[in-house]
Amino acid sequence: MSGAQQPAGAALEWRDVTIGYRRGDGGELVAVDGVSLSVPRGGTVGLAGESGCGKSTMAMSVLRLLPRSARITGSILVGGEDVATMSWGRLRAVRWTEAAIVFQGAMHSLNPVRTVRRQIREALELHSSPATRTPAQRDARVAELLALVDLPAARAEAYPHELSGGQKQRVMIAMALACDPEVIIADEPTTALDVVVQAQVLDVLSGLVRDRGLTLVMISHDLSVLAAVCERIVVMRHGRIVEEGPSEQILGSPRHEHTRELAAAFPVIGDPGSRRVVGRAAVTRLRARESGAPEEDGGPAAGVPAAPDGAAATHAEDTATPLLEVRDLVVDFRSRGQHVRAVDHVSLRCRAGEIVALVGQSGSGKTTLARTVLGLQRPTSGQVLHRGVPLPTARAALKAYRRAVQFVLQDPSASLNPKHTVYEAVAEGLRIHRLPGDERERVAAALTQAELTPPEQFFARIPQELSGGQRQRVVIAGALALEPSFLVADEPVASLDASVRGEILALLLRLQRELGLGALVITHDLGLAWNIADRVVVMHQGRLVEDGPVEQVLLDPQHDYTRTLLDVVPSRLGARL
Amino acid sequence: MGSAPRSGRAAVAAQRRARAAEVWREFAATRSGLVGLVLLAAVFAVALLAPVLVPLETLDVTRLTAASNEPPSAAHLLGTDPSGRDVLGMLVWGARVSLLVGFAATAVSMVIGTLVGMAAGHFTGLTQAVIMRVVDFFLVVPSLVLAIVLSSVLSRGLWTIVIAIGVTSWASTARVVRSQTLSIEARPYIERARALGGGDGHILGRHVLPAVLPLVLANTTLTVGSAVIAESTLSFLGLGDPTQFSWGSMLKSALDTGAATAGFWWFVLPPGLAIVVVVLCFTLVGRALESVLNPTLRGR
Amino acid sequence: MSVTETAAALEEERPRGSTLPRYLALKGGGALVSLAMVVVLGFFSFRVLPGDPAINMTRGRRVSAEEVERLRAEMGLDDPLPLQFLSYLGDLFRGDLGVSYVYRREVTELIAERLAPTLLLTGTAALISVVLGLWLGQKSAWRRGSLFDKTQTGLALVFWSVPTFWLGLILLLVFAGGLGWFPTGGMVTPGTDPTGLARVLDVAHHLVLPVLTMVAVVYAQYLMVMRASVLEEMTSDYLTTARAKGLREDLVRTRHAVPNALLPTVTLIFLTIGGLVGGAVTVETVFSWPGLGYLTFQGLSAPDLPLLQGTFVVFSSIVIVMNFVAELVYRVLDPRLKAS
Amino acid sequence: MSRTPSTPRWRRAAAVCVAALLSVGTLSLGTARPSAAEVAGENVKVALTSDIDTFNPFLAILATSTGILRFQYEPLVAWGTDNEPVPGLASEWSATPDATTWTFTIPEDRLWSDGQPITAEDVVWTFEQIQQNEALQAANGGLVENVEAITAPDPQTVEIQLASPQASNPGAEVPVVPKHVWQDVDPAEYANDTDTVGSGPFTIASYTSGQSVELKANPHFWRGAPKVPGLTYVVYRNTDAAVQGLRTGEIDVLSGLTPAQFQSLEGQPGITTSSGAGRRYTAMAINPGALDKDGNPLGDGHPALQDPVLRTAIFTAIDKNQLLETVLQGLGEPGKTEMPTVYPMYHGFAPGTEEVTFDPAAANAMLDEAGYERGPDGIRLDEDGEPLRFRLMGRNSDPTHQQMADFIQPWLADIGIDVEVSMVTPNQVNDDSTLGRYDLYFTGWGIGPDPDFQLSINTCASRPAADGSGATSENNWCSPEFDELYAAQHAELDPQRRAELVKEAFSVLYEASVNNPIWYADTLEAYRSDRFTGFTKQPEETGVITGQNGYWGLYTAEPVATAEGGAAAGGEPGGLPAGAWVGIAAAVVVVGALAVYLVSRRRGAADERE
Repeated sequence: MSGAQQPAGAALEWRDVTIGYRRGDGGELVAVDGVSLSVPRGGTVGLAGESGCGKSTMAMSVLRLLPRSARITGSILVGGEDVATMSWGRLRAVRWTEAAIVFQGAMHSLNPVRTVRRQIREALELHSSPATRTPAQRDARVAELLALVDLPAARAEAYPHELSGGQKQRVMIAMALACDPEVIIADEPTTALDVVVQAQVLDVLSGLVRDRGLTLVMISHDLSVLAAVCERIVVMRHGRIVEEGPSEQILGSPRHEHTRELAAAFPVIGDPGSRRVVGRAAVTRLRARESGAPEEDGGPAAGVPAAPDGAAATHAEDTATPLLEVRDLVVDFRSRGQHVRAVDHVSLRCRAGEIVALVGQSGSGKTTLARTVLGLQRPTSGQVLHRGVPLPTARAALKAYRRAVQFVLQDPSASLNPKHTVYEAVAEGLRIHRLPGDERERVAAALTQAELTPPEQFFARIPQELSGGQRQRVVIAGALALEPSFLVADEPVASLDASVRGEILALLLRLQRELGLGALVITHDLGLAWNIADRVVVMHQGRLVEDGPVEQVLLDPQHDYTRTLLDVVPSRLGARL
Repeated sequence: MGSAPRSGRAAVAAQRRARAAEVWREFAATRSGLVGLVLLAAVFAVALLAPVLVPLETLDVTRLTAASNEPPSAAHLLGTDPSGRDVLGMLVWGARVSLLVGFAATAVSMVIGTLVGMAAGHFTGLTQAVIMRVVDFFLVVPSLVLAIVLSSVLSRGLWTIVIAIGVTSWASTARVVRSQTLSIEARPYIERARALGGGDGHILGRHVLPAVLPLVLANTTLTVGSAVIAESTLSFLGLGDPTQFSWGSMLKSALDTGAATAGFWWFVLPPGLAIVVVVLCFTLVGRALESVLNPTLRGR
Repeated sequence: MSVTETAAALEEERPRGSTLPRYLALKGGGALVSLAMVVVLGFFSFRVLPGDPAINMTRGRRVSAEEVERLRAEMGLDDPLPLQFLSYLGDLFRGDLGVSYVYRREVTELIAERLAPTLLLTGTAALISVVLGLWLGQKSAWRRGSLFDKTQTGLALVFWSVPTFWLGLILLLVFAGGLGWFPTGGMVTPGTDPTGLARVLDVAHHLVLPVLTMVAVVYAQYLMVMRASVLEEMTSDYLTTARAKGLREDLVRTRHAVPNALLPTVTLIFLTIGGLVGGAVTVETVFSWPGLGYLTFQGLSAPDLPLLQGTFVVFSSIVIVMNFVAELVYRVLDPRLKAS
Repeated sequence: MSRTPSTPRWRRAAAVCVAALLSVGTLSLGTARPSAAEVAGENVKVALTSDIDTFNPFLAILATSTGILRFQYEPLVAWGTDNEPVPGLASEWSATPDATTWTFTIPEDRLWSDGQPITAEDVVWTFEQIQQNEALQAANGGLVENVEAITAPDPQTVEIQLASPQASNPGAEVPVVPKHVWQDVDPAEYANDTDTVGSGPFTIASYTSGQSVELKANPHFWRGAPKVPGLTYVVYRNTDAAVQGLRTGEIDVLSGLTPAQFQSLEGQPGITTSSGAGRRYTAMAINPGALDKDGNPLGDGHPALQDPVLRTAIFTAIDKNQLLETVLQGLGEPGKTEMPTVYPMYHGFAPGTEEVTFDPAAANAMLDEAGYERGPDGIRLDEDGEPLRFRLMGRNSDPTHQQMADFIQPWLADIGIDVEVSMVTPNQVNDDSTLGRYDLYFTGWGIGPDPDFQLSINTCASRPAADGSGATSENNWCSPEFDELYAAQHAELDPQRRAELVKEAFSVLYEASVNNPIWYADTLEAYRSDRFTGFTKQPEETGVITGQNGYWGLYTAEPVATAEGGAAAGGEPGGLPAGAWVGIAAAVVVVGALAVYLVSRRRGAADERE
């Protein structure tokens, strides 16, 4: 941070930059609005914000990689030189040697039909230095780069599809380092990755920054991820910077309301203040903390009042037969002639009115388990019981069961037919089950329960006219219209922006409280479990490895795997590094 | 979305109208598509009004006054054919038959293609394997050769041509519909519909078919064009129905009577150009529709 | 297949990687099933015909009733249908496609004579139209909205809308008749028997107009498919990566966008072979090119059913085999399909 | 956007293609068509626009093949330029007065093209092969049917014993093959298309299926070797292309022109057109109630058509002259009996025959009188109250059929008869007409110089079996009166008397109103008179050059010695068409430009990158 104070020494600087995109109708969409930001040499800065806040546009503007429709004013300086005035030749020379980008979604950022070696070597050939004159030297450099990101040299011969997601992201990092750039810009480098893999990639990245004194600009919607790697965090909203400061301060005592919303989405596990406190309540709590007011006094100011440990307590242990029970369930898949056991002798009970969080990495079999519970997937062996009765196998007989147990999917934009209006989407279940009574009233009631009021205003809307949170509410309303006794929610907030996430979780909690609606919530996010669940079930490679009340499992994990999961929660990463 | 519609169904209807208006607006913004549509509308109007515009009696060879192969003149804007009939009048009547064959064949093709394509995308296992083999077969077999076989096997006539073209051209539609069906069925809202308790019929009828239809519509316009060409090709090969005026049979008769070498361009060019223009219009409209209805194809 | 249909089909999923034997078995099996269907269709569609093949065989010739009877027995026409089918299969395996009604010769022999000219014509046309179509397609996509793009897609669509035979006829009238640049028909100048280079040049001279006709009508689909495919790839993230690395724009296109865009195009190219081969029927007829298509047309006039059945089976088999080859080529081209 | 041109790889590929195309294109200018100077040694190139089945003379039945074989094999007796019998292999011949034994003399100067003498042995062998081997009867079996025995008393004499008296010369038409070549091969399988041995002016040197046939002059031809080195038949699938070929000089002789093509070639420099009286009649036939050979009804003809009055009324309603003028542009003769005008001896009606002439009013009157009342829709009803609604069948391979139908439909509507037209394949016409599955159909036969065969197919004995097999009948019609006349002419040796009997027989057929010839179409031909001359027509004044009952047309062809026409031979393409077609090319460009304009769409630029 030594040179941080002199602007001249800044590795990267945006000076009053405004970037707009021409729209088809002649108007302009302003993505970045008068931003000034300076990143000192060796500095690590995190750029946070929700989707559409302009953070990726900022990243792309550094190497003039924006589409032609983009109009830039202000100046962007890389190593003190304005990229806007560079000639094409100069710009090409600057690209990758002065600044390199680790792109979002390595899956698509690597050319699928070229080997890793050729892709890395291409950068070396374009910007050849004395050390990489000959092909042999270049190959040696490729091996060296792969070693830097903990990949064996032999992986150079691999095609992207032969690599796992984490490996690909590491290849991207190796490629970014190829020409020893001053600045590395990492645009959501871990977004699509599994939590454990995310931790590995962040490890590699922060290790490199530390060892090689790189200047890093990292972009993420996840404050805790940024905090794990960066010294400072800049929070953006609607193209403007709303807050800037050291990571601990941004995460711990945010000043701006928006930062609070972001921060509230990533609770600290073990912090009793965030236990079953979500949405507005959580934001209020953070505001209170920042202003020094007592935390308990979050109050029912706005949104959902917390119901600390209420639900768990009212539902006494094993009062009757569990609402849902899974007995020794096995699900096998056949793919390319190979058998894969997705669910491996799992037994699970969910009581009425109880929220159970099913936690695990991607590929742990948790989604398959959910689908089997819903009768969408036929088990290889074992049983699913509803109120003690085994699930029928015949489709017609399943219909009644499906009414009782409803499904909320991960991506609300995809789980609504884009052509159906809100009314049709909610009424779909009613029509399938031919429920008696006035359809319109039922639809209105369900929408009201899902807090879409007044319901009439939403009837004619189609999903693309709704925000992400509203869409998820429509999905929930569609489920509620059938008056189910239980919900299975698969990553219900994973694809939502942080500020919306809390509201949906709050809705689930309210439904539990007011309707006694239990839920099996599937998630990779332990923080979410801490937020809302009564009980946590940890799944690993198709098996349940731990099962118990939230506090017990998360604060005193018994199984190694649970501990690993807890270790890689981003909010703890920073502490670990 | 100004005022709250009175009922759910009204809301739905209003939404449909709004969406149709939206599609129309986007379509109208595509210049090529619009020009194609206008031209097609003109051709349709002419075809429909043929009995009024050109009374059939004026094409009765026994009541003609014009000589054979007269060059264009004020009385006969496009001259006369070897029997002395007005070429323009024949062209007008030809539009009827050519478009009829085009649309009828396309209807056959679309119905088969849509049903087979949806079935191939929806069902799994053996059913799908069998359907896909059939689709692959029809996709791969040279359709003109198959159409030749069919039309030489079946008795001559307009409907034979329709069937021959329809039966040989559905496979690509089926393929497109299948791929769309697969992509629709992979979407979570299908999973949601299943979780809500919907069966095959519900999913195919409420979700897949409406999603597939726009594509089928766009495809239809493209296939009509191909069918018009196919009709002329079959006519050229002597598999057409010479008792009907179609652009194909006009060309065939022009070639048979040697109009091309004799320099009677007014009998050789107009039917061919009519085919080119109409097919081009269908293609332009189809492409425009496709890019409007299927945003993933936009810009193609 | 229409231009945009093919473009839409680009989205079709590809099979994931599998081992070579399994892949071969899968694709080969599929091709065999298609071949079997051709064979069955070839048999039954020509059996439902009205009319007695024995009468057809002897049409216009002087034969006694006994001769017809004998012929009928020889052709197995009095046998039950399944038995007829079996003997048809047996004959097919021996390469016996029956005897032409008109030419009184083995259909196999007739087809064998005409196969090479057709392969020469369609092969040349396919090669040129693919190269031309792909090249113009990627260029159009890259310069989307430019005058070049508009001109090229516009021209391609116009040609695509022209009936092949009509275009062929006009080209013939203009370039062979009117301007006299090219011969009016055939494959070699009759009455001459050039050898070596002279022969090659003579055939090439005759080849120009038929090939031009075929290319004009079919290149559009390759152009449109390639254009669509490149446009699809143009928004790909790896192109941004390539640009960020400092690659020149034309290298971004040729090294990254085009190879990727080519992959889905390859399958479609081979799928269109059927159409191309079908086009041979009309082009060969217009230009009197002594190929299979011309033979088909000759078979049509009577119609000569064994001949038609034979050309149908051979045409279809060629296309099916080409498609099988395409699948193998695709596998070689796309690393994602190789055994993992 | 980068201005850098495309990469070398793409460019190279394109360049190669363009270069290939260009080189071929420029090459075309280099390989000039043969100039007049070389013509002396050149074959006459004849366009071949229809199919060849085989060159085996025992099997060949398609007109093109038999036409070419006429150059190769002389029969014993040939047809002269006026379709009279002239010496072929035989220099003279005679028949016994009862017309049962015919004797032919083969002079010693007759040689095969390989120099071997032609002897009576060859003739006997050929005839016996046909008689003994059923497979060899396909083409000429009928010609030897009446031959009881054929002997060669000495190498120069052939004697033919007939089973029954026969006026037509039994030595005509049968191609005689060289025994020394054919005895070593299986005659039923022999392709006979490479370096063949023959007796006529030309022999087949080679045949490339679908491309060309080469004939070379026979130096040993007894009338003297031809003045051209040979003939080259060039396959054209498309007559328009063939016409272009004639214009550019790629071919020298072209037959089978359409009236429009013919007229467009008239007066072209270097080209002479010839409209020769055809050997073919074209007629409309009416199903008179077809019967099989046992007299049982055959097929599904409309019963009302069994009434001769109705049939006559139908023919009365058809204006042959109008059809001839419009469809054939007047290039033909209106039809009378089945014998066309080229055979003046047999052409025309017998005295007293009542000719049906176009008169719709009379036709209506006939029908009114016969009691065919008009129904409410104007269509007359037969005695069962069924409307007179007939099918009219034609060949889809012959464009004139549809053109005629376009006229006949309204004409018959005028007399209250409804017609439904269908154009089907030639084979189906054959099948349906043989089996009596028609009401009206277009028919037509090419007629040889001897009328015997054409009469024979109208005899009662010629009717087919119930399944359509057996003999060929023209109309499934049967009349004892006709059969008697047929028998009488068959044995009548006096040509004049025979001609009268023949005319009488055809007139009987005509008056039965089952088959009414509409026209005898001219054969329209054109040739490059700047390169070849001396084509002898058959008949000499009004006849045809190709498709003769002989070899005169091309046999007598000789090159134009002087170079006068040479320059023009390069193919003056002819004013109007060339200009027109180049204009068309321009029009295409205009359409293209229009489309380009249309395709220019909105610029979707949101994601366009630098």
